[in-house]
Amino acid sequence: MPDTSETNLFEAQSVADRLQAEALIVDVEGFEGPLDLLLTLSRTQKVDLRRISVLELAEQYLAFVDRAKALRIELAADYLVMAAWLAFLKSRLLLPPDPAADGPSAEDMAAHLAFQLERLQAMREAAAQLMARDRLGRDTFARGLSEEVARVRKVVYTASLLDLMQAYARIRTRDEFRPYAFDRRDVFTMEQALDRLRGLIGFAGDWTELASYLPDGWGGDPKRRRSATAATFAASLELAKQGQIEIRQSETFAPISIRRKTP
Amino acid sequence: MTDAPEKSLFDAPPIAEQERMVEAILFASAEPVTVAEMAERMPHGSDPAEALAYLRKRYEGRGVRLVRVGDAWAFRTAPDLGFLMQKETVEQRKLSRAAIETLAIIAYHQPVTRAEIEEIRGVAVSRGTIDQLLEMEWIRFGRRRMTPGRPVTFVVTQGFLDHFNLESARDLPGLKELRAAGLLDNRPLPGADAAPDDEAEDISGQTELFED
Amino acid sequence: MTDAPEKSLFDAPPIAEQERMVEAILFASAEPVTVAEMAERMPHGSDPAEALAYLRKRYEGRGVRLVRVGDAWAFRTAPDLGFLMQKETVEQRKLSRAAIETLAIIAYHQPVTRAEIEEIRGVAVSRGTIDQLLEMEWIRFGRRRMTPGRPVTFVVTQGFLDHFNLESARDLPGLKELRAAGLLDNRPLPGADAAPDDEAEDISGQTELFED
Repeated sequence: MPDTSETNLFEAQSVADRLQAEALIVDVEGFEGPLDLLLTLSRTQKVDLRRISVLELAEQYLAFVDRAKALRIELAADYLVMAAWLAFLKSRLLLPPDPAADGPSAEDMAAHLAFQLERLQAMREAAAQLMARDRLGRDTFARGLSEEVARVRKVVYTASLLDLMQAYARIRTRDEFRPYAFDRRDVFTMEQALDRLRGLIGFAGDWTELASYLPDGWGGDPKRRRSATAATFAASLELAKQGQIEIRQSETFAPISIRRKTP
Repeated sequence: MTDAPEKSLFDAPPIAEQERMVEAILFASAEPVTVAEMAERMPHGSDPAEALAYLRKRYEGRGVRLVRVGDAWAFRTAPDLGFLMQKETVEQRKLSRAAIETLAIIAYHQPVTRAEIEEIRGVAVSRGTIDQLLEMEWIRFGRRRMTPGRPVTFVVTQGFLDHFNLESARDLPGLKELRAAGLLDNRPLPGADAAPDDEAEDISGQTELFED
Repeated sequence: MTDAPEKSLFDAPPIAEQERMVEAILFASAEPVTVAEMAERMPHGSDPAEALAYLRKRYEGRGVRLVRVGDAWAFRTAPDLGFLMQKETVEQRKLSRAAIETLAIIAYHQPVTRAEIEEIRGVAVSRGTIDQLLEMEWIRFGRRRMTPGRPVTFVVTQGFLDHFNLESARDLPGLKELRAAGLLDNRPLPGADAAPDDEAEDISGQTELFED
């Protein structure tokens, strides 16, 4: 990122300083925010994070921000917010405490910053330990030839005694009221049968069973079949009386056949 | 690893260790593995064929076994445990209205012929309905009726009695009891405003016709 | 079906047989299987937990091991034999530093809100990072926090435990020490007791502007 004209600004400094400064500048985009930068800076103190000098750290941070400004490096706003906060903390740490002041003491604020750094550091180390564990697909392996578990669906039909009794009661009550709710749907009248036979008899030249003249949809249900059979039989008698057809039956209970009477 | 080839001539791992290796390779591989492939992956000087022989013994009678597939090897579930590889999901369904009515008629009127069931229900009974009840083992064929055509009859089974917690089909409550229990729907059909209670009495008299 | 519960008390297979069954079920599955799932597939009255204890002993020191993953179990190859498996090694997706840290924070602090993650890292968590971890099924949504705004929390999954060879989240490395040192406490900024969540929200709002 720094071009030659910018690095020239550091020519007066020692090589070591310059390298350090360059490292910081080059890395600035690699930092994951101001806390990360502070953690990196704190390493130069070479002490336990619990005994870190927050004042010194604040000065290092502010110096870094100044240097970045000198290099005209744009710092993200949160780096500047942190700089402002650290400048404030620094002044509070240097001044004698004001007993009238509200809010947390400078020491509390400093301690919290130290805690945040320690916690971030701890999480970094935990992450590293985690990633170094034996890992599935790298160190340990799952079954390569897994067998699918077949799902078998079994349907079980159920009914309770209540269902059974209600069903029976339903059938019986339906019977009870049938005579009153006279149902014309299931009655085929002789007039209808006559119309039907008259229309069809012209097409049948030879003997045809009377049963085959039953209307469609009336052959299944026993009640409808009975009604249609009776009406069709009555209609055939009527047509025979009128001399339009002939009827024959080979013996008792044998099928009845009819045919058109040839004039 | 880098110096393994040099040491290998002398340092082939102990056979127990080779057995572990073969075990791990076969376990993790998606395909059966040949002896040559194993040898390629194991340290020089290993003898996968020998290790396999030990491993195969070790898995004898276990829940998985080492099987030969062509010229390769693989772990497979023991054949007698195949039933564990399926998960049965039981789905409960209510019997259809046609089935429950047919069943009720058989239970109350047994032994009963198909024609009689149709007579009582007032509609044809589909073959599927009877088949379903036979398959559930709630009904079975009874004696043939000694009438023309010798039609088969249906009766309910012990399984039916067990399911409904009945000692015998005679324990089924009669119409009067059904009414007393509030199970009989006394609402008249639409358009039928005649006193339903009297009618019901009449009908229960009629139903005797169907009882045996 | 009706008499099964009665028989089951006497008909559970011998424990050696149950051990074989558990072995077969776990061998057949690439994913960890819970004890409840095993029990569902095994004959009534079986005790998969007991069978598992025997089975685990049996596989100690073998090329594959029985491992516990949360409340489930799986066979996995022994870690010292990983070098044999170059063929099986799946290309591990390279995780960014942000993703790795976010994952660790979720694992150690779970259930944890996004604001809390940002508070710990001192920087906004990009949407992509969370999405990536969700997609890898290493984290999932936990319960909402009962604080103003009811923020969602994140927790790690069984897949996370499986991947990192952890029996449970309690076995995370160094967890006890971190807790003893107070580093897992949610310690708010002193003086910022007035809704610290809001503040965190503010900061993250600002930093979003500068991301990417």
